[in-house]
Amino acid sequence: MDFNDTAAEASFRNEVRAWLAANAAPRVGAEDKFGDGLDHAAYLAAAKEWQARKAAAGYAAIPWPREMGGLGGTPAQQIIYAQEEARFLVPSLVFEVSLGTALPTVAMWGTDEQKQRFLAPALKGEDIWCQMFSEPAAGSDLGNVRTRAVRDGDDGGDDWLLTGQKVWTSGAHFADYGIVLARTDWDKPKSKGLTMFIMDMKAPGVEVRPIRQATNDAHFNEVFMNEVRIPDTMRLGAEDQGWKIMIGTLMQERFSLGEQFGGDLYNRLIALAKQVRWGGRPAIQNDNVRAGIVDCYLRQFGVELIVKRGMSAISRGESPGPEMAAVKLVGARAFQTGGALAVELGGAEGLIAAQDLGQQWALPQTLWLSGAGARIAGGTDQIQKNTIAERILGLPGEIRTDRNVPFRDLESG
Amino acid sequence: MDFNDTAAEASFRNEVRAWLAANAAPRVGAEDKFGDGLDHAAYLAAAKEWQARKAAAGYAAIPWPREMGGLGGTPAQQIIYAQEEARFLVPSLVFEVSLGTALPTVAMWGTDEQKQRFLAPALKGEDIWCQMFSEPAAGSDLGNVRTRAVRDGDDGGDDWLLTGQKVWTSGAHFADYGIVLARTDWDKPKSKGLTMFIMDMKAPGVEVRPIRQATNDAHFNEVFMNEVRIPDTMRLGAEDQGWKIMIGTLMQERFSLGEQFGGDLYNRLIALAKQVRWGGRPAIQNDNVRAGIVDCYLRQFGVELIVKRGMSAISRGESPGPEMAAVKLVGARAFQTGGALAVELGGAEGLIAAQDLGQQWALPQTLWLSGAGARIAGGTDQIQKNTIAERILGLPGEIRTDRNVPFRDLESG
Amino acid sequence: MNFDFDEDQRRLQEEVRRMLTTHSTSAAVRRVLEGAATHDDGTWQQLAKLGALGVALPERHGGAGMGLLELCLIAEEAGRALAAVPLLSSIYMSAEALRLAADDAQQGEWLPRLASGQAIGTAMIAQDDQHALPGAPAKLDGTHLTAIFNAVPDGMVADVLVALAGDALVLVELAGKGVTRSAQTSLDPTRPLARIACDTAPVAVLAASGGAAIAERVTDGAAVLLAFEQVGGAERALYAARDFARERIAFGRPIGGFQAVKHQLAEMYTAVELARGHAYYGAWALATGAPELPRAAAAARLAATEAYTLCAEEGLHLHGGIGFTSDMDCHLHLRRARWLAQIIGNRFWWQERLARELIGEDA
Amino acid sequence: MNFDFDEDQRRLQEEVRRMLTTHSTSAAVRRVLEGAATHDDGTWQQLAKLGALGVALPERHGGAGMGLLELCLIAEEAGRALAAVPLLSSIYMSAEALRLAADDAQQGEWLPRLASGQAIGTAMIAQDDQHALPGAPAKLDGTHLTAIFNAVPDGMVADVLVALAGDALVLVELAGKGVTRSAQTSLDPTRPLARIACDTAPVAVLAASGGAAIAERVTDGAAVLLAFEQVGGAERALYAARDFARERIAFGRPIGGFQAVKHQLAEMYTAVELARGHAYYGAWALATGAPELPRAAAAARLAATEAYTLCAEEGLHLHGGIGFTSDMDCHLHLRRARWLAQIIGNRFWWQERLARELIGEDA
Repeated sequence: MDFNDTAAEASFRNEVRAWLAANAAPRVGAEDKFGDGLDHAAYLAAAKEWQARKAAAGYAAIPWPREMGGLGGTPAQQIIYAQEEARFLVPSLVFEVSLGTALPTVAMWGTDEQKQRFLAPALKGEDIWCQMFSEPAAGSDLGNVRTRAVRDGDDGGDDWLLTGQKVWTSGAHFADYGIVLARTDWDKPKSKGLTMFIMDMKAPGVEVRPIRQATNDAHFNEVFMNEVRIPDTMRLGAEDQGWKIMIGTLMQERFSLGEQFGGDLYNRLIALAKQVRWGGRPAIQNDNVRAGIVDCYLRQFGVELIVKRGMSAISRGESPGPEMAAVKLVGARAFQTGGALAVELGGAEGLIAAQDLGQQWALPQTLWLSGAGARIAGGTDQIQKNTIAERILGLPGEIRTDRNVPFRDLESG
Repeated sequence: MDFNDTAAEASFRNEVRAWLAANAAPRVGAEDKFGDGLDHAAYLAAAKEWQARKAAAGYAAIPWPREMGGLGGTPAQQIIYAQEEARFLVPSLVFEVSLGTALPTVAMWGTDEQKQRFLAPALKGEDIWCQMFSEPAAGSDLGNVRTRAVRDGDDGGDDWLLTGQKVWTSGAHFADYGIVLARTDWDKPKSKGLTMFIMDMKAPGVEVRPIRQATNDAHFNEVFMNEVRIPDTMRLGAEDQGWKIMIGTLMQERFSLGEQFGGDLYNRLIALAKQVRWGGRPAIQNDNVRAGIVDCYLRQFGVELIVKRGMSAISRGESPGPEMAAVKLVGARAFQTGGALAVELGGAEGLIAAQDLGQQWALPQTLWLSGAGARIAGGTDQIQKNTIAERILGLPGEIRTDRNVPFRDLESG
Repeated sequence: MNFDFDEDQRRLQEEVRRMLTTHSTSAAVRRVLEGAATHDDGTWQQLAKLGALGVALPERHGGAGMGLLELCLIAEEAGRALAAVPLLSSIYMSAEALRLAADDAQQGEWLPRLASGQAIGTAMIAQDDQHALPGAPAKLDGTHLTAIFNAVPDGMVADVLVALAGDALVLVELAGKGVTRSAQTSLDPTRPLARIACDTAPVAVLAASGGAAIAERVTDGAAVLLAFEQVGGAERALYAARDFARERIAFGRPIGGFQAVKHQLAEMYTAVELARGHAYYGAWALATGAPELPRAAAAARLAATEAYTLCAEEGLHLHGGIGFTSDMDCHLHLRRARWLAQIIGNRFWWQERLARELIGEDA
Repeated sequence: MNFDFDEDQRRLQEEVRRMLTTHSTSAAVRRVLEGAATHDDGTWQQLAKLGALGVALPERHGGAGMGLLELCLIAEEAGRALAAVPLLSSIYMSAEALRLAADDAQQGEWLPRLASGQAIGTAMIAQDDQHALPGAPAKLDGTHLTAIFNAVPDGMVADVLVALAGDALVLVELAGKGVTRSAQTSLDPTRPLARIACDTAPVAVLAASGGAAIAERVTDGAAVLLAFEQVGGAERALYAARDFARERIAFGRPIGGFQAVKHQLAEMYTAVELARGHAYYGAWALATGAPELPRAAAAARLAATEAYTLCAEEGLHLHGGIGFTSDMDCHLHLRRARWLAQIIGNRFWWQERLARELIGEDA
């Protein structure tokens, strides 16, 4: 058992650190963000430029083989890079879906031609990708997909026409391509009859509308498809293989999700509680506040420790499994609980938004509200618990009334 | 809205108080109990004697008509009597099942002959009753009854022979009679084909064995029945009506259960926390302890307030409904949580049992352990939540695979 | 013993509820949310018209002369309707402070205007003393007040402010000399906040001494009334989630048939019932002036805060992704639940107040 | 980075687990529960035979010379097996105190006997200072100790007691002069307690000064080791409930198919995983002597206490009525979980210790 790097890891870390120091500004304050003051287009351009630089240095896809644009590195090196990058001010989020899930899916299931065409430009930041699985009626029930893909022409032409609606598509408004799940056979049961496609987001018939969230942000989109023409060469995997491909993609996503749920909100709580005064004394002297801080630490650092155990499994060449569901469950709740505690610290004055109360309140206030979203995105608490109960503890699945029924016969809702 | 008695209620309360003062010793210390030092037989005798005295004064069944041995009073008067009796040292628990559920069931469903024969002696404390519904395979799934009652003889004689096993029978070892649920028709689905009987607990073939609980107490019993002969005149209600009768009995029980879940554990916590020293200071100065005390108060007194609203409904002639499930849910959890907090207060020394630590620790230590039982007896947390969800909130019942299947075809377990 | 409201009270509640269903619509609340108005004046005027604002005020000063029990039920409905109106600031706090502290002339000057909705009051008299911002404690110099108040509810729209300075209760006309104010963005924009600075601002003295005790009594009353708002809001969020769960289909059946959803809703119901019990007890203590008021008020506030927080958070969660969109009202509950939980002191302050009452300690 | 135990360590763990499955049976534990024995000596001797008791002790004093990581895994298995043995008192506390504080001669006198199971030690050196009973703080007069200790784990069966008196660590032979002891009934009778009174009892001084720092270090170590016992116990209770839920039929199907049961088990699993993460971190800090030990130990203890309490309480609950019978082992977990949670100071004490570490305050 060793929390420290091996010699090889330490040397890679130094290498990365040196490269980052030469190419980006270090993060100083906890509230520092890349691109303050940049407009959307400028931020996007900066993100693409940064991605190109990473790709040139081999850091765009560390575990990928060099001939695919990677570094032929280990998953541990990938983690080390991410840890080090977090200490610098670089654009984030733009390529998260591209590199985290969409491209690995193309790499896994794509034809040689598809890989040739799409992987390199995306790694270099020339193209941005999104992923379109969820639909209004397909939230927790992922298979309830109603977007239809039909062959163009009765004789089964070489193109598909896609019609339907996707929701919660991150980055759809600036993405160039997306992977999209559609129903190609309505006579098969729910999770069969689904096929995955690569869609040009600029194609005619694609309309992207932002979703305004409870936080007033609009990170996500609805994507409406009206007879969007997709050549059969842009089919990803075989017909009816869509469900299997999606599950693989989501498994990819799960581990990368895990890393988002750590953090040091407890340090923010400590700083705020030292500053806030209750009855003339710092709130940090209150044992209930101390209990809340300790609880936040136990959950946030605990989540990091579970992720670290997952990394150890990766180091050994194993792949971390459904136990990452516990990370999501605990981590998202800790955001909501810890954020709410921070807001509470201020009493009535804690109800003043950070813009008028002080920037040190911004992150906790955001977490208080967005924590509610974090508990839903990527699978609700209930879905995580189902995953743990069924896949880890071996308990029976829910009684399903929709399993062996042709999709066209299922009750709609 | 008035928490105080009406004039009529106040006058009844004075009457009761005077009668109690003349017939029993007032409770002084919080730990005082009736019958310390009495052996089981003596306690039983005292309980019967006390019941006879109550019956003579009309307090044995206040809402019942005078001709049935009651007082023709109101439910509110019944409650007032109970409140006042709690201030005196009188034997308790022995007649709880008799008067709380068994006799009301006989009064509701019995033939005139049954009522004539059983009610008066039971009210006077001459007979003690128990109730036998649960079985090893019929816990939450109350209908899963396997005790069989068959007519004696192929021609369907006038007697029944009961064979099977009941569990969690309170007072079976000293009861004279019991109501028992048995399956009389195995070709009907689970909750049909059940019939209720009155059983003589001293009849041949009845064997009672105590169940040792986690607390080491043995308040409950297993009852084994081996071809116990019961004349058809001792059938309670019609054949196949057993399920309906049982549900009625349990509804009766629910409200009387509600009253057990109040209490002033928070005052015990306060007393202990003042006495215990943490780092040389009374533990009561710790904000976490104060939070625990407040939480205990909110739950225990809150439960009393819900019960009081139920009493108001009774006063108006309505009957309190499934909302008592919330009382049981909150109240039982409060026992376990509050008891555990009390035990925790002592730190390592809090692990010493009350016999060596001091009698003021006895009740909280009991609640810590028995709270686990309280959360199960009378319906687990899950059953209470199902009741609330389905009967109050109108949510769908569970998908049932056992509903329309003849009982003899159901998977056993 | 009758631990419930009577039929007349229930009829009044019904009437208020019907009016609010018509007027305090999601669209009306969202106009305030989006910053298009300081409050929902349409609903406010309707409440005035029904006599709801003055229900607990004396008839001779424009009130209905009924009582605080009725005001509790109105609060419950306002909470249920997410009404974006200054009930707390103008009625529970300032009108009550005036009723209890002011002389007849002062009452005659202000209560009719508050009851009719022509004027709006606010107050800074809660004792929580929790500060995230530097302020300046209220200092009274004869009839002039110097102070800086933060997070004053409805501070931008209010005409008058009741303040506690030492042991004196005073009334400041906010359009008057020496007063400057600026909006402070609220986490629940439907319940706005302001910073008010008084620099030797002229005041009317309502009570030269004994003000702290009255302030305490008014704050306890506000805690009870807010508890009713919280119970109303919590119940609304609960039943919205219940309705959604009955309709939303996943895995071929309504999600309300899944036990995890059912049990979550059952826990929410249970929290609301517990809160309702304490709220009723608080109402009784408030209306009868019972010595139990401090403990009953604190318990009502704590139980109601727990219930509304739970129902808002878990109600949103049960809606899934759509619950986190701006279009749904779930986040309005999340914001309102937080606002109500903290505006006259957060749960830690009220918990300590209740602890002291239960333990029998002095503050 | 490798955040896991290595293969040799896992093999040792397997071996200990197999032995405990054979020896620390429910029947063996219940002999202690019923008061027929002070501890499960059969299991204790087997642990000695495997070298488990001395795994972290130096070879020259009868130990295996391995380390504390190995002892952590043995603790996990002891917890899982509900072993009724004096590991905490004799090994985690007294042997560790001797190893860290005593001179070579003293170590040579006692460590071989502790490692072989021939002698049992106990210790009163935790700093929690939580008292429900009047005691007398330890007073050292040269080589004589006067003190009253309550709730001494395994106090009736122990041969020696390590005590902290001021800043000195001393060793008392309990069969010696000036020592009287009496059993104190334990809420977990499988882990007995005693009152020990020392009246100018002769002692061997292990450390005349610096004892408090060593005591603190030993207590932190014990917190980590107990966390492993708790994780083992919690996991056992979790999987017992899981197995029961897969077999018990209600409403025509295994109760493990009902979502309320599934989700409760998932919460238990999650708590165990969280606790395991902190326990491993604590083990690393303990084994490497990292400066993070105080915070890691406190976090390990708190997370493990939370996990075992949850799994014991809810594991019993999921069994329904049968879970509350004496015959089932559920209540053994309930008792053990409580005992482990409080024996070296309750969660409030450890929470405060962690809070101080996180905030960066001195005690």
